[in-house]
Amino acid sequence: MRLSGKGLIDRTKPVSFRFDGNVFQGFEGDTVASALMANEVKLVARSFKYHRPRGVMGAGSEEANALLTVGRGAAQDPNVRATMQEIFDGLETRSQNRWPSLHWDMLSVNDLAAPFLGAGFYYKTFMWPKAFWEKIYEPIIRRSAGLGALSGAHNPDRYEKAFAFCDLLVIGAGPAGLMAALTAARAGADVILAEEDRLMGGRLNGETEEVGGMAGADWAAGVVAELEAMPNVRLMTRTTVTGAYDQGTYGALERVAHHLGDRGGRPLECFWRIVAKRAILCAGAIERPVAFQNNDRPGIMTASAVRTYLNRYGVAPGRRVTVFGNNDGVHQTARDLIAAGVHVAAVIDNRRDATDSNDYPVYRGAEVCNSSGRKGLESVTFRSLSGEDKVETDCLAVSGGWNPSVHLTCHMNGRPVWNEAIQSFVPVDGMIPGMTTAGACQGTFSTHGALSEGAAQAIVALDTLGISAKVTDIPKAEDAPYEVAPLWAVGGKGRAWLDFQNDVTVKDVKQAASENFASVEHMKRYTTQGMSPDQGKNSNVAALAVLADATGRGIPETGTTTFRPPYVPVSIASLGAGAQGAGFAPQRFTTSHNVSVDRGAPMIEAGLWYRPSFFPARGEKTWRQSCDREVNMVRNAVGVCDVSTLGKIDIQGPDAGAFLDFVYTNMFSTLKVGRTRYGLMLREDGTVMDDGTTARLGEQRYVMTTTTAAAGPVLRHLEFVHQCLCPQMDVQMISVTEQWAQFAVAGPKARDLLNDLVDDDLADENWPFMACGPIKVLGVGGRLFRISFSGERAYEIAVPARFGESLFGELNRRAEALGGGLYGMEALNVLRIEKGFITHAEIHGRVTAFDIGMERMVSAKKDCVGKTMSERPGLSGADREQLVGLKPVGPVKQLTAGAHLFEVGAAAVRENEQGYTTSVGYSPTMESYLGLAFLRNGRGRHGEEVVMVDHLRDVTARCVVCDPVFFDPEGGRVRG
Amino acid sequence: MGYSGKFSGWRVLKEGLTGNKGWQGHWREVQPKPEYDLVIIGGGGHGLSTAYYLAKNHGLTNVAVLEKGYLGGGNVGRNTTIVRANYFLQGNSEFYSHSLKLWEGLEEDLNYNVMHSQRGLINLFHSDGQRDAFARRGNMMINQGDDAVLLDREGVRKHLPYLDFEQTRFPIYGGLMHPRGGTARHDAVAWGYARGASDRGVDLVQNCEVTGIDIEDGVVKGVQTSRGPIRAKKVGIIVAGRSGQVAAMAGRRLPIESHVLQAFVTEGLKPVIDHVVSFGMGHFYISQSDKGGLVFGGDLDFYASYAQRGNLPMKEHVMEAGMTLMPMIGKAKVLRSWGGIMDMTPDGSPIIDRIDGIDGLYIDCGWNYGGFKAVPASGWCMAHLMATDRPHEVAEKFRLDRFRTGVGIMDEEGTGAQHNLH
Amino acid sequence: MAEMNAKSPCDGLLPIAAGDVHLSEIPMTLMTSISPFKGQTAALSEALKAAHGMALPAPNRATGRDGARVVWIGREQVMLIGPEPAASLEAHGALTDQSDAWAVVRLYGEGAEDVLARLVPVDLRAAVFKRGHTVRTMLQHMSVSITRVGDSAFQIMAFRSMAKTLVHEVETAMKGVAARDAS
Amino acid sequence: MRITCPICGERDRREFYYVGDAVALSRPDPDDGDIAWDDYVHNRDNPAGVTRDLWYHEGGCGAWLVVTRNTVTHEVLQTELASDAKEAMA
Repeated sequence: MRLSGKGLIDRTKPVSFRFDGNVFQGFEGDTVASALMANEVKLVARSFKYHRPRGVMGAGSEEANALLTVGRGAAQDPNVRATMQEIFDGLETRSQNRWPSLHWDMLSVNDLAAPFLGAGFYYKTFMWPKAFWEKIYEPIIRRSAGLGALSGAHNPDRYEKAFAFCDLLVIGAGPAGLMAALTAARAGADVILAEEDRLMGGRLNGETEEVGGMAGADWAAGVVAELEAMPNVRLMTRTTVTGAYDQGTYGALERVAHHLGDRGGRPLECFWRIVAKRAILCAGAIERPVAFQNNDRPGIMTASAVRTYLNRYGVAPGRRVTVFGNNDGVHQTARDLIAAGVHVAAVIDNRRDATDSNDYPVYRGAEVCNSSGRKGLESVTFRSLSGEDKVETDCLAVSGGWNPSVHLTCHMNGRPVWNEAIQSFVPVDGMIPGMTTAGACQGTFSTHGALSEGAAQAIVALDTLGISAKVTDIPKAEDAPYEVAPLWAVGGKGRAWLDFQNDVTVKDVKQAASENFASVEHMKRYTTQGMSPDQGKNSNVAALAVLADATGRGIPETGTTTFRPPYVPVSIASLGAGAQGAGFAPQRFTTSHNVSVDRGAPMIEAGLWYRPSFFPARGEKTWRQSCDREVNMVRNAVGVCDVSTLGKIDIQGPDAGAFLDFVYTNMFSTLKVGRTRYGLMLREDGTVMDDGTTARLGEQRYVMTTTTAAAGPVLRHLEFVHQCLCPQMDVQMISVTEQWAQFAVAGPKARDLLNDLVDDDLADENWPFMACGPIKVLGVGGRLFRISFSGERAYEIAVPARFGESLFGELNRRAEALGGGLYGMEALNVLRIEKGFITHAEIHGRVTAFDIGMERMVSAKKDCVGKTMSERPGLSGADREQLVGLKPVGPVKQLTAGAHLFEVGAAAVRENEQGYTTSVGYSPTMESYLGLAFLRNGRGRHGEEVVMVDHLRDVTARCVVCDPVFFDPEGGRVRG
Repeated sequence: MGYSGKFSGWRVLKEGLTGNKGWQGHWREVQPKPEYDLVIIGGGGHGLSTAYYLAKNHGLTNVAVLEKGYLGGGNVGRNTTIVRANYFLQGNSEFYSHSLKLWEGLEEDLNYNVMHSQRGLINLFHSDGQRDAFARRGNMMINQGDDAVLLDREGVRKHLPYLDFEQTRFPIYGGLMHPRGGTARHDAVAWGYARGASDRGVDLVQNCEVTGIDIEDGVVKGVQTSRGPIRAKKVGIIVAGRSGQVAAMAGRRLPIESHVLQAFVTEGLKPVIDHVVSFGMGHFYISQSDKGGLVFGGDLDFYASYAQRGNLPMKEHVMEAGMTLMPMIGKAKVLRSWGGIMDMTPDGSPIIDRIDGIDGLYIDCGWNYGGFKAVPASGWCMAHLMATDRPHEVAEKFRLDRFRTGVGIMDEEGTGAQHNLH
Repeated sequence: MAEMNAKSPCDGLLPIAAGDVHLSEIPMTLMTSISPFKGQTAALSEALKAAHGMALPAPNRATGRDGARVVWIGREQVMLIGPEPAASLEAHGALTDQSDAWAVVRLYGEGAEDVLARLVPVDLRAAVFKRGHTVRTMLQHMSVSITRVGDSAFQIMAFRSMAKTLVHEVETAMKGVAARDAS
Repeated sequence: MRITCPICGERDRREFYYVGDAVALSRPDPDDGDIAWDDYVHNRDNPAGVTRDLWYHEGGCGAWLVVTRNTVTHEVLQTELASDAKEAMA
């Protein structure tokens, strides 16, 4: 019921929205919860397990009952707190976890079966018959569990992440937070004030009390106005600080556009990484319910929530309201109700010495012990010295006292301590380095106390930063002492709820204790207490008290309650913002990319790069046809391939040669200027890390080539070796991968293609195999390397990247004129397999130089990284799987990579496994499938027949073991 | 049967009708005795299953499990609950295969519903090279007698239509499906083994921290604890992330570095992910619990840590992987994140062995972040080793000295001797 | 006779604008990385000053102006941008031509800081990151060099092959900031 | 987590690559024997408390750092250039 003339809503701006298909009216400034309440909608949700009818319980992000689904279609957003969702025209909301409807929910039969569904019942049943678990029991459990639903469609909304930095982060803008921010801001500090709510002011917006002689809300608005005008202050509303991390890093979720019908391109949410030199937690406190039989009915809510709806939203949660509790908050609530013209049916105060009143009946030393009303509260029963009595009421405001919001202080494993006076846990200093606490979140419940602590903590925090802040005078405010009598669970039969969302009752906790789940962690895990969407914010302390009672221990001895990030649930989309689609990792394009795409080449990922798979020619229907043609082209004419993605590292300095001798197994200090050498690099554990050619361009200058995959790791490794192992060496290195566009020109006609393209005569006496040097390419300064990954006469020609596309086109034109053309990764792979050249398919991190037959490349003349460990007994010898070639014997469907090898006639089982294939391809040159494989004692078994078995692709092939170099073993062709 | 009586649907009905007053503790509360035949240090999944199989398979019941905190409070209670047998190296293959077989009979064996759910696991691959590597793995799984199916892109689409097959950064080429892979209710595994061991006479001692290991002339005599000295003929160290510290009590350094691995769970959602799915281009694996929460994880935070909590960069990386692979989970909200202490070895494979030079001292550690699915076989094989002084045949390659000799190194990732890369 | 045509890294991608923030490509010029040999730092600085009028900048600093800068780009590494490096430098350090290795863009306009705050884990606000300051850091998942070249103008360098991703990331952030400022 | 690079200043952990214990600086001689090498490459003190480990400022200046750090609290006590630490050892 809406009350006239009250609240911080804009009555000039009516807003209409939908809930479960019905249109409702509210005002700008309303949440879905307040607007539904104004329309006297009590039933808004169903509980998780028993599907009990539930109504709004609180007024903040800790809401345990009123979870809704917002929006439709792909964008539908499940489990949104009705208490946090601001209404706007066109907003669409629905209730969840009910079927067929909120009012008639079939699964509410669970409520009748409650005796059989107590704590941990599922650990004790559903075991017979065995086959039924996956087929019957689990599917039923899964379907009935869960709350809201995802749409199942790709996320259509924009999310964002950002970084922010400040001297002081103030978390929460209640009285303590506002005072802290104001004090720090006036001192000139760089301040961020983050507030979860739409409005700053915290409880002041929900109470009638005065601050500094004016309405609390007005005082707050005044402070906010002053802060807004300061350049050194950043105000962040609708922003929840969700986690505290190391060295002053905080995570914060900003709900940027959830309250907007038209977002105008704004992200829906922004996840902030805030780095703060100091932080003050002013998160306030959460009022706790009291456990009694049927304490979960729609209409039963916290007393502070009732005041908030009255004072902030101008809504009466009921027409005959009863108030129940153990502290003076109940009387404040009654007074506010009376002042708002709402009938107060009774005030039930468990304190014998509670103050009486002439305005409403007060029952002292009494406790509510039951309630009635299936879909909305109709009456409550209470018990006092004079026995049981019943009162008709449609709303019960409950206060079991307050729990400081210590959550963030627990994020680094710190444990809050029990405070007898407030019957709750409070943080201790230093739980989060650099963060202090002020106000209600550390047990100071008076407004005056919060204001002065906020100011004081700001001064202390700034002082540690060398900023002196003046003591600002504290405005006059309520300073009443907080007195509370323990009141956790009212005795009696029936179920009394602790964790409303997960349907955990007092009985469940007691039963857990009786089954030896007596430690807090065991109880939580066995009953799921505290694991629901509110993460125990409303229930952990009470549950702990019940457990303490059940185990005959005091609360402090029983344990403490701790919390893990995030403080409120955070969408995966916000934490993962930017990654949807291609944003997960950078895309790297070669200079020839567009030309390759224009030629119809399918581009495939090679690490972060894209490389052409093959270049389909007219009439070719399969990749194999293109691949075979490209291979033949290279073997018989000339082919061109972009090899720019290989890593290139410029290494210079007087000790460059010595440095390379140490990182490579073989010698490079002896390499002549103008020559290139193949190098093998080991990890310190003795296995092969990478291979490639390194060219000596000058006395003190080399350029190293790495594989595409290892470019980054190899540079990191070189820097490690230099900085950590031999910093005395005078050598410098830097990547030049991006500087050069480099193309392989391979085939018998390679020299013909290049001859009049470059300014030098490429006669073999000037440019023998493995020669390298500077050269001019159509007038542009470049480099030429006579190296080959195909076994043919081949050159790699490099020019500054700006000319890459131009040169690639030119090379292609000239190649085609010579009966050749472009070739892609598929052909490159076949060409190298024919020659037995290895890639990371072979050097996959488990092989040694011995395994690939290169142990002779490990120079005996010097030490090098990995040499000693490579000499371990287990890393060489006949038991090792060694690189071999495989040729099929007789007609076979194909060879496949990832198949296993067995002796002829042996069963294809693990015990008989002899090795596996790593690379295969059809060789048009040899007119046969060829395979590279690792085979136990393989080099000793050339000529032997083995069987290749690929269960997955259903291929079995008899193969003969041979040397991995299938084509031109003498290597004549490469020399021309 | 035992102290807490047999569990069954009938019992649940009967107790329900009588106010659930008949339930007993799932295990006996005990005071530690001054002496035992065997002492297990560590009341986590592996320690409890070791105790259970010592009693069940070897009739050794004069056994104590000493737990510093509460039973099952370590990694068994803080993981992503995945159960699989999809290894490809000799040594790992037979061991995890054995473990999966034990899982398949675990509920009946323990009379405890650990909710082992063989919903199928799909490892996605994103290049031809990855496909071939997974093919090698799948073929080994079949060689070992387990199950594997190689799915192409369309095959994956049939099972996981919600993946982003169009815009994702690393296109989905296909997946290796392991139909018998799945999940289990992690806490229940610890509790079920605890109940089974306790019923057979094993003493489970909580809040009992081991502070020293008594060794005389190279022979174990017992342990010092926060609850006094306890004599024992044999002592087993089964403390996962704490292995280095406990081994140090015996003067040993281990090939282990302890790292933090984070995991995440979202608010409860109606069924949307029916398998266990893992991404091939960055660590990300996800399943949906029976309660409806999406349970997922990623890679280590990569720095040595005992804090059981992580930092934002890895959280973000994991969520980013999720968003590029299956953007439909964007509006699922992370409810809780936590961290476990992973005992990382130089080759990513575990250790079940005697400690050389100290008679009666054994160690079971180095589970990296594959420990949960190994719980049954690890206990089975550790119990065998402690009872018979011979390694069990499916665990004989898990030797401590393999790093020094280089014999039998099992580096499934191929990343070499850098502890945090496995 | 065929000829070689030069193509800049951001060819066809820039300029773009959103709200009052602009992103444009800085025309390609000579870029030479310079790393001092052992014990040659001082001598190199002298030679650099003599030849190009700019001493070796300290870490996280850049000297010079448009057309002739020396930007610190890493441990024992600076980038000479603009001039042809004098031969006199070679005696004191390793010189490497990087003219084609980097995509170099200029982000400017009110709100440029807000755009970078969505991409870069370093505080680049004017109060702490002044004209002449430079950082090696990451822009989303890319390694970059960022230098403040004006009151609200930054030079951003990323690897040439990642130019498209660089532009995409910055443009996305620019749009997000523009949308908010519109409110 | 934030680490102070001696060259770049305090930076977010995401800019750094971690490799492991700073024992990596103490590479044995080839003939120090298999025990020494096993200790160097594999075995670790792995303390729950203060440790020295190696980080690479890959997303920044490219320096390798020795970071003195508490593995329980994540407190960073000291950072130095690995090259300085190594040369100091010589």
